[in-house]
Amino acid sequence: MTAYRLSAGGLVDRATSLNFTFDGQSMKGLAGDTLASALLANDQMLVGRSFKYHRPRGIVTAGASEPNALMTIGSGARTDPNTKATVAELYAGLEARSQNSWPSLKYDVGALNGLLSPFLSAGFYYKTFMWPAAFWEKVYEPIIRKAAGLGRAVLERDPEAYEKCWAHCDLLVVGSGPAGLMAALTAGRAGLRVILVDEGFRHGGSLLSETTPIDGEPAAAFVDKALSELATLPNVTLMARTTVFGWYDDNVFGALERVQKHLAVPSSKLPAERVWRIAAKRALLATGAEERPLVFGGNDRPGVMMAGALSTYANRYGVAAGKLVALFTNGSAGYRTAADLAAHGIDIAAIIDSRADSTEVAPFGTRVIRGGSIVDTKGRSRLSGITVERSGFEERIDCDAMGMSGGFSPVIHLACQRGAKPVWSETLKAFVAPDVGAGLRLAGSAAGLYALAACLKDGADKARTIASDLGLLTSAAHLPAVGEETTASFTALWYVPGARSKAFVDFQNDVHAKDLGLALREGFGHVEHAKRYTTNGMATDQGKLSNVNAVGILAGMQGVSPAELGTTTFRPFYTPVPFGALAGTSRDEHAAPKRVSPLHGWAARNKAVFIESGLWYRSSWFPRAGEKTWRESVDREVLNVRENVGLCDVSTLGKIEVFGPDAAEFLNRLYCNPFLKLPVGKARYGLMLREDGMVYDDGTTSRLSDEHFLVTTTTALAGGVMSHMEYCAQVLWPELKVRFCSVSDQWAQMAIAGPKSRLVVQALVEDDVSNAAFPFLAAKAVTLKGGLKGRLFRISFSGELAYELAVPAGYGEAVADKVMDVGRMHGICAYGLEALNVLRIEKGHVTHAELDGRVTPDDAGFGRMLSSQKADFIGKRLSTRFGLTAADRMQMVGLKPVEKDKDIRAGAHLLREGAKPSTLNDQGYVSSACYSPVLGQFIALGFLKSGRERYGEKVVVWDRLRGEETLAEICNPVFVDPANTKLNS
Amino acid sequence: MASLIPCPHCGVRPKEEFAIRGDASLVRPDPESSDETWNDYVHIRANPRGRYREHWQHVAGCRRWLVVERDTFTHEVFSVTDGSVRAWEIGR
Amino acid sequence: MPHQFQERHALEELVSMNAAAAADHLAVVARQAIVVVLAAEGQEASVAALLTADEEISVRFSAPGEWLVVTGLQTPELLQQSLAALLRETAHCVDQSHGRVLLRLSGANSRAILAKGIGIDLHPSAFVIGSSANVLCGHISINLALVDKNSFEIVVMRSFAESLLHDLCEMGRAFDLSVFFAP
Amino acid sequence: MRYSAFSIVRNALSGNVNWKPAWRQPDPKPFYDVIIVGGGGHGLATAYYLAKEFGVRNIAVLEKGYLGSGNVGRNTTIVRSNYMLPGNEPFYEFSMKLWEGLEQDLNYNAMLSQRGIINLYHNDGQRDAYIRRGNAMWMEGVPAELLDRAALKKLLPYLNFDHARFPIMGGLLQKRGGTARHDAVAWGFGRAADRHGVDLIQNCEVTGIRRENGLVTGVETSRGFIGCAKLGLAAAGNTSRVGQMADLKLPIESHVLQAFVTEGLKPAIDHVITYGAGHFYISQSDKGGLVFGAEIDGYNSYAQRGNLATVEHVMEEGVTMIPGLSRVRVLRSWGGVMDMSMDGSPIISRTPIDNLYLNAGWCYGGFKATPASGWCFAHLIAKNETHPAARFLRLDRFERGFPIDEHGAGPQPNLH
Repeated sequence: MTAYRLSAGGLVDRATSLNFTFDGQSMKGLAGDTLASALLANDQMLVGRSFKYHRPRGIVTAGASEPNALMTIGSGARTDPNTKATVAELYAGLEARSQNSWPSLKYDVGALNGLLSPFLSAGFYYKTFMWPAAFWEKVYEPIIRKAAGLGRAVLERDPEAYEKCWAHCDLLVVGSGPAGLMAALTAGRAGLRVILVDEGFRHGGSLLSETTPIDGEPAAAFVDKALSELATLPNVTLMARTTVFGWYDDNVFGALERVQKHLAVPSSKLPAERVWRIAAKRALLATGAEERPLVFGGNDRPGVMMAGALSTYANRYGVAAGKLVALFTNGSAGYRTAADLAAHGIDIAAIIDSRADSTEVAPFGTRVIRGGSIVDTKGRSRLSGITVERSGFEERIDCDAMGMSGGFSPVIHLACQRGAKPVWSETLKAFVAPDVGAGLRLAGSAAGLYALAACLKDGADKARTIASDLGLLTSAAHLPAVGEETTASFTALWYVPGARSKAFVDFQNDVHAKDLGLALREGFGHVEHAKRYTTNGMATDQGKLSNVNAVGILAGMQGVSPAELGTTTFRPFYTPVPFGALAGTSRDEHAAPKRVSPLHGWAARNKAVFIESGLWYRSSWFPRAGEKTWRESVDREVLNVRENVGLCDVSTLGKIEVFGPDAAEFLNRLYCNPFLKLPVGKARYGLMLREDGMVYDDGTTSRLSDEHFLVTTTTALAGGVMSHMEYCAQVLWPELKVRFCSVSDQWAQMAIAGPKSRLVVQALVEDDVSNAAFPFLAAKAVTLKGGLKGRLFRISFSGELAYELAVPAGYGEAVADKVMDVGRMHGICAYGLEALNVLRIEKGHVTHAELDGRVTPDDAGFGRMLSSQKADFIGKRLSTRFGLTAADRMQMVGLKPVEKDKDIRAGAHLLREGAKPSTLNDQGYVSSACYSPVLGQFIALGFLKSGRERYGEKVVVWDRLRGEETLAEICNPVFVDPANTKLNS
Repeated sequence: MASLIPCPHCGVRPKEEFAIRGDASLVRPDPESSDETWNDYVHIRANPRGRYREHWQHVAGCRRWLVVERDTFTHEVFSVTDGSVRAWEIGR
Repeated sequence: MPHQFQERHALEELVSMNAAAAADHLAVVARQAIVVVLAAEGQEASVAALLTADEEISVRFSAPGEWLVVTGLQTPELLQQSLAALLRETAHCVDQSHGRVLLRLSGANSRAILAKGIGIDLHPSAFVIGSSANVLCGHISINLALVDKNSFEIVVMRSFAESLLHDLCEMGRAFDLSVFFAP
Repeated sequence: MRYSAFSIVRNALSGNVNWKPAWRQPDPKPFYDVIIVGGGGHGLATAYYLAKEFGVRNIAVLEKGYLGSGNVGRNTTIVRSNYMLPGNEPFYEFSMKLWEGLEQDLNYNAMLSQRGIINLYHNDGQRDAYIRRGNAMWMEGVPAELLDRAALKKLLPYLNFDHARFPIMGGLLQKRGGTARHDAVAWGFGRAADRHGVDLIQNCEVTGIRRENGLVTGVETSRGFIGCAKLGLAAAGNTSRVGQMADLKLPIESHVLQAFVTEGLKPAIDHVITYGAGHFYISQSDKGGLVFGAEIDGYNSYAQRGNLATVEHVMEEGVTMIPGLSRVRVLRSWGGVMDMSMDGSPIISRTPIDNLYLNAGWCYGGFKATPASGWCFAHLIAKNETHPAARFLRLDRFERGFPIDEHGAGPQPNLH
């Protein structure tokens, strides 16, 4: 056993010793220890340096509110900075390092800041570092940034897995101390679906360090019995190592389960951590109460701890934080700790009670200084003594640790995360939760009850109320008998006068009482201003220890009640939650689902290079042996389509079937161009607007029968268009009898394009596909040779004679293989998105590069499509607005470099020749550009002010970002076959 | 509200199953209505703090457009009804 | 020259044909006929009645007046024809047999596995045998049905099947979930 | 009291007890030449410039809570002028220029840190859109750089270059972009305005706008009626509520946007980085916390809190962009109420009421606009004339058909 490990007692497993290291030094702890209890057992009180002044700091608490004992745990990519040693479960081989010190924890250069502290008062940085102006980023800021911060993040890929999970219950009980445990028992017995969570690695909460017997047995035994009973109830779920971090609308709670953080060798089958979303009909917060520090001179010396923490370390972990301990209290709790420690044989130097008139009974033989206060402390890496003042007399008392107890604050964090403001209770001298509705109640100490028996009863009572809310009648719970208790009480003391050295309010952010005074003096007296100006409560503990004291001090200085001042806002998260856990499995390649085309395998066999396109992976080009650049492949594919024939996968386009007697009328209102008279067996290009008159999406729509249409959308907006159509049908025009079904996944669709496409298609399908029988824009069901049913459309994005053939998705690859087979004699090639893009630019066809949501039909050259015959369609009215019809709007044009070998690239802007570049002179931009192998030069589509009137004019293509300027001629955007002879051939 | 929506067709569902479109109290004007009426419909929003009707589509469920009547400050949901039912009610 | 076309399942090559099923098992069920039935306006109740009376098919709820009809006993063509004959002008029937993939998840831990992606309450008292619903599983929309005590069927869009399979395997990792094509 | 290194030393040596309040706590006067509703960044900046640049003497800022209690103290502190459209870019560049001299002008260190902002792109289309944007910036004389993958790898080695669902191809860099300490901006403007005689009146909620003969005569407040000759609204997320008091019809919805901060870390991320395959953006504060956010929750809300589904989505984007964030713990999340306009761009404008002026519609982007918003709004109020940099930001641009739609998303606020 180590020097500070008590010889007996506690819930640690003395048979299982665990080796660990702290700052490289080997230490031993026991199973059941936290890192903090193990460090204390090893006489390691000094554990870190503070944020601003780099003062030596020790362990203060035994729980989640710890401000000082922040460690970096683990190594390599498994490094966790800023981990609270007080909640980190010890495991064999744990590596912990202290933070914010250099070269070492003991001798930290940053501590020089302490000497400068008068100059580093609250908000000092707002008042200086302004001269010379350029020095902030170069000199001051790097120094400040380097000195600030806490642990170091490695920013390496995390080797561990995380996941998320849903849970549903009638009652969520948060905290398994006396109130929570009784509530879970009561509700569980009544048959409610109960989830009992606890942030600790062992259920029981404060009962695990409780010395008052329950039913004549140690409290821990009561916990064990209760847990065994709960484990037998199928309707009760026990979750330990789980912190409820947030309360969200509709009684949904977020919780973090540390599944494997306590294991030296985690299983690869399980996540490191798991985020739960718990949908609870009712919830009960049994989160206990937080003991408050006292704000006195030198209260941040390592060894100055919360009194309750001293009890916990002794009672639960069998660790003496010191050998000679002083206590400073404003209430009964200090006496309780004294009794606990004395029972373990730890010497009590004195109890300093701020109340002159207290009648509390101290352990036999203990010195009590009533009406006394501590004004200073001594010691370097550990407390060596305190200076006590009473009635003008001072006395130095030796001690190597001390406990402070400044009263209690119920832990109401979760209850106040959704806008409800904490209410000041003059009786409890604390902020308590207001009534936040039936969904969430508080019980036990969280509700301001500090006696064990009262907490047990309250848990049972509240659970019964909840059960009856949910329609279940329960009989009165059997309440366990509790041994004799003293009544907990305290007299608020926000600031201990006479401080000889800094009296800290927020340990981690180094905010001391004088900083609050300064904030007030400078007009930052509002509790939120004071917080922001001094940073009080903004550290990783979010002010769990400091907020109420800060409010008390600020209120005192202004002569108002804390009720009047109010407190700062509680927000998620109760304790910090890792990014990775909240992200779960959605990361890296699985950040979003991937969609796979039914022709993916075919494309892969043809050596496609794939590219992400929204959620899809699409074939981009198909390199062949000997081709060194993508351009070579693309040029070949383009020329081959123009000269022979090519096959392109277009399965990703959205396909929506529209049924019903009003289908035609519906589409007629949906599109800006007319659809009522589209003949059966024909397709038509359609332009869909938003209600503001801008183009939304385009595609072809085919009439398969009188009351049956097939709408196609762009890949990008397939989902959006479907939703838009549903909106129109359900909300705007519920009187129309029309139904939709997305068939995007049912059909594999291939474009077969090029002058020889008819030969290929005819070799495949039974039906006559000649120009006479199957002219441009024909759209029909066909039968493939061998009997397979498909759909054939005579539509063309390339401008060539072209067909799109659709077959049931499962046959897609086989049919595509066959197309290649029969096409081989005609020189067929597979072509991808890049070639498709070149083909459509050559033909002046638009994509979302042109239709970017700011473009009217007229801008894109579709002005004539806007039907003036139709009484109404989406976008009709607002497309007549002045700004949308202005003469100087940018219109789509073609662009060709004047010097044939010059390049044009998308994103360049357009300037008049000789004009100075300026926003005012900006004439437009290039939306799409490519090398046209047909024309043997670069070509582009762009939008230019009054562009259609300016064919033949020269314009500067200005690409400052890439340092290029090219003179180009404005031309008609259709570069290839403007008469559509190929299309109609 | 922000966590769970009781879909009248599918039951209580998490927020991420829905897409939100905006004010459900707006009525698409007749084609002959004034420019001002049309501009108000497309661009002007009452944006109340308090009771509000909003269009949510149950995209990952029944794909129906729903009218969620709720409070924009407390996020309490008062009712969720099918959008077409509502559309008939307001006399489309 | 008639052509013979080989049908290819979306998860071929990703899932093996046979192996030993673990206690928790995901079966990829091929050769299913799946048709979306859209009732014409006013015909919702009568269509529902006709569908549920047919014992050869399983009917899954999608939306008011909209169902997924699933069967392993008929080909897509036959199902399509029989539904058309059954429902006539009261409904539109759209074949989705190629556009959807059917998976069956069984085992005592099936609920625990699904809870990692699905936000609805799957407790046997809340989602009873015969229940079905369109739900989100992770980021993917699926139709979920409880077909037996611990046995769920999932219908997913073909293009998402690979991603969903990956997700389900992740969700089942802690339970040693096995996956292969149903015989 | 002027702030300087000297004043810090002098005060430190006298125990820091002689510092004076940053601003007075005046009671409202019965009448002001100009009243600004909203004591956030924009309102305070407006008052400051009205007094300093436009010589208006009798000004009050009315704030229902405490100064800077709205979005100016809740945002992710990004400062940039990398817009694409001619309606926006000159305005934001004007703001950037004001930022660059702001601290000396205000005698307050707002910790402007021009560490560079990088917008990542993930595909060709996005790259082209960023090139279009970068060239638009250059047109306005604003330097921009296109970084390819190799350059980006060197600059930001921790990005997800190897396993990204949407591979990172490159980025658009504005070196002058960066961050500023948000509260300090509000306090700096407030203190400077106060020094120019502006009455900053806190805990003063406007409950009504009194009008006679079609003109505003003053405002009813929780502290009584206060008369004014001109009234300017800078109420951000509460614009619709205040506007309704004057029967203004507004193209605005209030939406909640969440923001987040992690535990403090030693310097790890030295730029502002935005994700192109989502909305995620991140930077590191001088205190060491990583400050980040992403999209709005999507529904109309006046509650300054968001939902868990959005939180999770934000984290997914973050970890996907920077895998090493996985083990970094997120400390706190909060929500701000955004005045989302119908085209995603702001409004600094006259209204149908001659002496009522509107400053609203800031969407995500209000913080970076603070100085120019104040200047242009002050210009408009003082001279009754639009400042050239804000000439497109008119309220009537919607009905007239001149939207400024950077995202091309149309009149649906939650898409911007």
